[in-house]
Amino acid sequence: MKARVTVMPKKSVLDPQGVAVRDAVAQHGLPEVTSVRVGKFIEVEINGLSEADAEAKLHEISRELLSNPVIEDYELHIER
Amino acid sequence: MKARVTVMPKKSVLDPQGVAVRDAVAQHGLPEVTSVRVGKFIEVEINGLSEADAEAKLHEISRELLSNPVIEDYELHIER
Amino acid sequence: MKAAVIRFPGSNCDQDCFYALQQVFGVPTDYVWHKDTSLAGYDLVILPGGFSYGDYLRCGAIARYSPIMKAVVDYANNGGLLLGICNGFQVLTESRLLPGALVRNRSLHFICEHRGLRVEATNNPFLSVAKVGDVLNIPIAHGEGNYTADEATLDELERNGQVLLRYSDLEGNVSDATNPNGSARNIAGICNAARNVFGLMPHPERALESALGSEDGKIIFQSILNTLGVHSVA
Amino acid sequence: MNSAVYLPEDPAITPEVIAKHGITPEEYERIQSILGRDPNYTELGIFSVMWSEHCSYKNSRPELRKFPTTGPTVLVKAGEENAGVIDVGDGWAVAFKMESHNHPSAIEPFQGAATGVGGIIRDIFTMGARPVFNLNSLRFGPISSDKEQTPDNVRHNRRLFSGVVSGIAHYGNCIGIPTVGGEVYFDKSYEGNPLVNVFCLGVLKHEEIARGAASGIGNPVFYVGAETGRDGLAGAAFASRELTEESKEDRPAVQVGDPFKEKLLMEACLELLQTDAVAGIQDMGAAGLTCSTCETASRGGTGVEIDLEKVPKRESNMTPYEILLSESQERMLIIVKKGKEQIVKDIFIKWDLPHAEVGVVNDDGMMRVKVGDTVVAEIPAAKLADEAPVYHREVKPRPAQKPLESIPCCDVQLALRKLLADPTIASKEWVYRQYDHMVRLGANILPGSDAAVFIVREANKILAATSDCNSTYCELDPREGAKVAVAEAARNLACSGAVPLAVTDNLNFGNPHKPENFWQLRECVEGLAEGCVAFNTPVTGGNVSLYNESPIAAVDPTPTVGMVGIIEDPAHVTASFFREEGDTILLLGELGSEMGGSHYLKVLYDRKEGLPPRVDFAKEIALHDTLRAGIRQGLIRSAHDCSEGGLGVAIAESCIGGELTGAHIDFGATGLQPEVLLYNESQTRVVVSVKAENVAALEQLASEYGVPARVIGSVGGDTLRISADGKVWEWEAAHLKKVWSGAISQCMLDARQEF
Ligand SMILES: Nc1ncnc2c1ncn2[C@@H]1O[C@H](COP(=O)(O)OP(=O)(O)O)[C@@H](O)[C@H]1O
Ligand SMILES: [Mg+2]
Repeated sequence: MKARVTVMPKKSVLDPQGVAVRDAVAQHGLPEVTSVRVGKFIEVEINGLSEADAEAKLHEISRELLSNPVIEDYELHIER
Repeated sequence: MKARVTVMPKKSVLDPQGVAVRDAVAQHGLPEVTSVRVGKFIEVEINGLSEADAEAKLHEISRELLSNPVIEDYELHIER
Repeated sequence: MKAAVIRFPGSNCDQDCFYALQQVFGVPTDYVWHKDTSLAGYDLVILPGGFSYGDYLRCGAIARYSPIMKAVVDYANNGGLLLGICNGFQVLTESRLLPGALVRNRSLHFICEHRGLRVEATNNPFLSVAKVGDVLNIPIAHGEGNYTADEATLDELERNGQVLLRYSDLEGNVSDATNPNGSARNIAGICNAARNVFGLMPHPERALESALGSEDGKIIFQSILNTLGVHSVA
Repeated sequence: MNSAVYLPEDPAITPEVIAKHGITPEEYERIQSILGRDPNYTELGIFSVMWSEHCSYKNSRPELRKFPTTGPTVLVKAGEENAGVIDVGDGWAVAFKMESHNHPSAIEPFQGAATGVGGIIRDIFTMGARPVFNLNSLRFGPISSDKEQTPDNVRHNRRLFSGVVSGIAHYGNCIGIPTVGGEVYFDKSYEGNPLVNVFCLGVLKHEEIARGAASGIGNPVFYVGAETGRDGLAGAAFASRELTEESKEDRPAVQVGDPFKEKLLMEACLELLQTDAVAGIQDMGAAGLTCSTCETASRGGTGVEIDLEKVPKRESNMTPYEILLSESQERMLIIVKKGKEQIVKDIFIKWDLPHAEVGVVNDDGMMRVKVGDTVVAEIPAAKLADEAPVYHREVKPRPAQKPLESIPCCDVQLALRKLLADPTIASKEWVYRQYDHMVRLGANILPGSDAAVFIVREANKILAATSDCNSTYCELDPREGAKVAVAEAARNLACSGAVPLAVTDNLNFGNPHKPENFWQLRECVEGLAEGCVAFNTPVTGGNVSLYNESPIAAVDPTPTVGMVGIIEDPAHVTASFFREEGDTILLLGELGSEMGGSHYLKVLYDRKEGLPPRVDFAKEIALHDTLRAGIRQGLIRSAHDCSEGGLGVAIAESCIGGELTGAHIDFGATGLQPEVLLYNESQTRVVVSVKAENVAALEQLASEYGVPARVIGSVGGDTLRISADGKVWEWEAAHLKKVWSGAISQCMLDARQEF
């Protein structure tokens, strides 16, 4: 089983990487860019666990380990 | 217009971060995890450019700026 | 008294902190391994700088779940003096022992250099021998020391006198130009509401002798020892 | 016994396959005679990496024999082990070495530089030494552009520069070893082929020296550290070829460094070496498992047998060829004393590191590789490791440079600003600010002075270290240029108050098959050797990197010198910046007049020509002795040598490098053209500052050593004011500082960053 977790900086939180990348993108021939946010993309493979069990566990892990709720939001997708 | 770029370490390339996170996930009550890979997720917002123009430009930027083709692959999704 | 320096895999200022306590201040000090589970008998615990678990995922995020951290949290909740330096500060915010978070420096570069730090509050065990407005010259060395928290949290920190150090110039002026990393309100170090947990990005253990460019780090160690009623040799 | 099997899935050994491995027909015959049969594919791969220049020094070995390698302080000689070891007194010793990662950095600057740092650190802790500081010597194509539009090549150079610096910072900072000094040069000759030379120094007690020999028949062989993947397959062979457009295409998987793992590996190995469980230890660097097994066996006069099934692997279905030639990072081979296996296991479990018993030491002299019961390679270890072919390459001298006829006149005022803004001369703060140079509580003199000065706490010693090489001089006259490199390194140490101990070097040259390139190599080696004899600094080791060619031409010959010295007393530690208003400024040495190869000609006129400055070692040593005596007697408060940009730049740097100050300089009547006076690069000159009351004493001291000393001015004011021969020039000190300290960051504003 495969899961994908996207972790993004919260809208309200400063994202220094996003700012730097936006400036670089604008310089790189795309001045029309208005905003960039940089987060993480985490692919997790799991073996030998029911989907229901895995999903609950993965939410917990995404919340407690993979993201920091003070500054980040996460989204979990389970590949079926 | 919104674009999403996922940048992942190539399969053959060592992903030390993925290994460290896999171990942490296993410790965190999910010993069934077999592999983790960690990449970047980049959200780009663009204003006032036709989709066709943007797409070509975004591919170029993804290849040259957002990813390092020697060790990473990227995927570009344009939100319509 | 007895002090503990926690060693996570990837800690790299552990030996420096040990040297500071044991050699410079004559404080009996132990290393405590991250797989240990007890901190009984210690009067001061330091979470040292470095790259715990390679700083993978987020700085301090994996260390937070080391076996020793349960003991660290209990120790702090029981009022024990806890000092987190650099990566140690990051572990403290990840563990929610301190509010806010530390993100990438706005330049995206690692920065290593001496910096002025204005003392903002002294009614705590960590700066008791300083005066408000004093400027300490202490080096920083980090890539992710950009302190961030929501406005309400920041206001509360200010109100409670939990902001202990701000980046300034050597005259004590605080401005965007004296902010090395983009930290909210130039914050370099904060303590918890109970004032027994202190996290800071600068490295006081690197500023203990003139041969290294500054002795101002002694203020912090001396304050802690005074609080504990220890008369040190330094 | 000739029993290695030919695996059906392996490619057949055709002349093309042999050539693709960089093996000549003659070398192939040699392989056949060593084996008494044809090699199989795996064995061919093994020979190809072991006999690459990178591992065997087959082209450079005869030259390297010219270096002085012995001396009363040498505990482990060059070539004997992974790094030389030098006595520093009181039972303590240091191990240090320099290594290049030029080609990997050209392809992937961040990881290339990072893994270079990882490699040199492993070399040091393999010796049983705890690494305490790093240096780095970096060379790139130009990063500044006058035009509005930055040309692509400049953009690319910036990207390489930025990536390399980030990579070094990433690895060194994470592992917690301070990077305390180095050098950065920018020159067209490095376009497309940057040089990345990294240096590490470690400290140990005499009795802690660890050996890389597989001794003790029956002792188990352990593999510890990261799992093996298909990383950098045959990187050693890759490093021994020219970079071409295709090399980007046929790149194997780039090695990715994991400083976190290396930190654990280092701590675990140093902890293990404190026990008596280890018979031999060897890092897996270039050519990985292959090189470490056959070298340990060769050094031990034994054989080693390993089973690839037991090797920890990251990927599935790896062939023996791939496992043996992989250059995955952060791995070590340990020969364990029989019966002490549990000690090893316990320590590696404690540090959460992969480890496995993969083989055994035997007495038949063979490197035997098995997969289960099948023998997949069987080669006499000593012959493989030590009987690589040796080539005496053809040399062809290049025509000597002509002396310069005249020196163009310029706006002297503007020239100093231009020189200070040239990235090669400008402040390197942009670089070293990204390096943690303060961890381990040793940075006594921070980066920015002539040499790094470092307090080694465990040994209670103060060391000074520097890396130097003016490759423009080497291009114009390789022998003289190399001599200057050694002299400058020794001078930088003397300015800091140190006595030089020993040298490590990194020879970066072009393709050795081109006779002119090989001539440069030979001349440089002989020049270095002469210098090392003169300063009594044996060469303890180093590295050779050939085939440094861009599509256009070979890089300028670059024999980088890393020199380490010792300072006896903390009171003798001296920096290169003026310290106090009113201090008197003296020049020790002549006014000089040599303009060949000068930065003045290069920066202002884009000319790289003329005869580079000559160094007279006797005069140089007299100068260094004067400096050290003056420092010991408490006379000298700052000392800065004249190098690129000459006296003008040296004086300016002394004003602006530390606490900002001005200076008033009056040379009186010199009879020299102003450009020559201020910007000539004659050697053997140092600008010092002293308290006014000590001037006479220093002059007296200098005259005892036969060193010219002249008072040229005093420290103070807001401007640098220089007068000579009735002319006066004046610069605002703060402005010079701004120009000098901002030059590199200005160039790098729009460079791509690692994020
Ligand atoms: N790559 C680098 N890393 C760290 N420090 C550096 C680097 N390059 C230069 N420096 C520091 O900047 C200072 C000036 O270097 P350089 O101009 O090469 O000095 P010099 O000409 O006296 O040898 C030195 O202290 C040196 O250690
Ligand atoms: Mg110098």
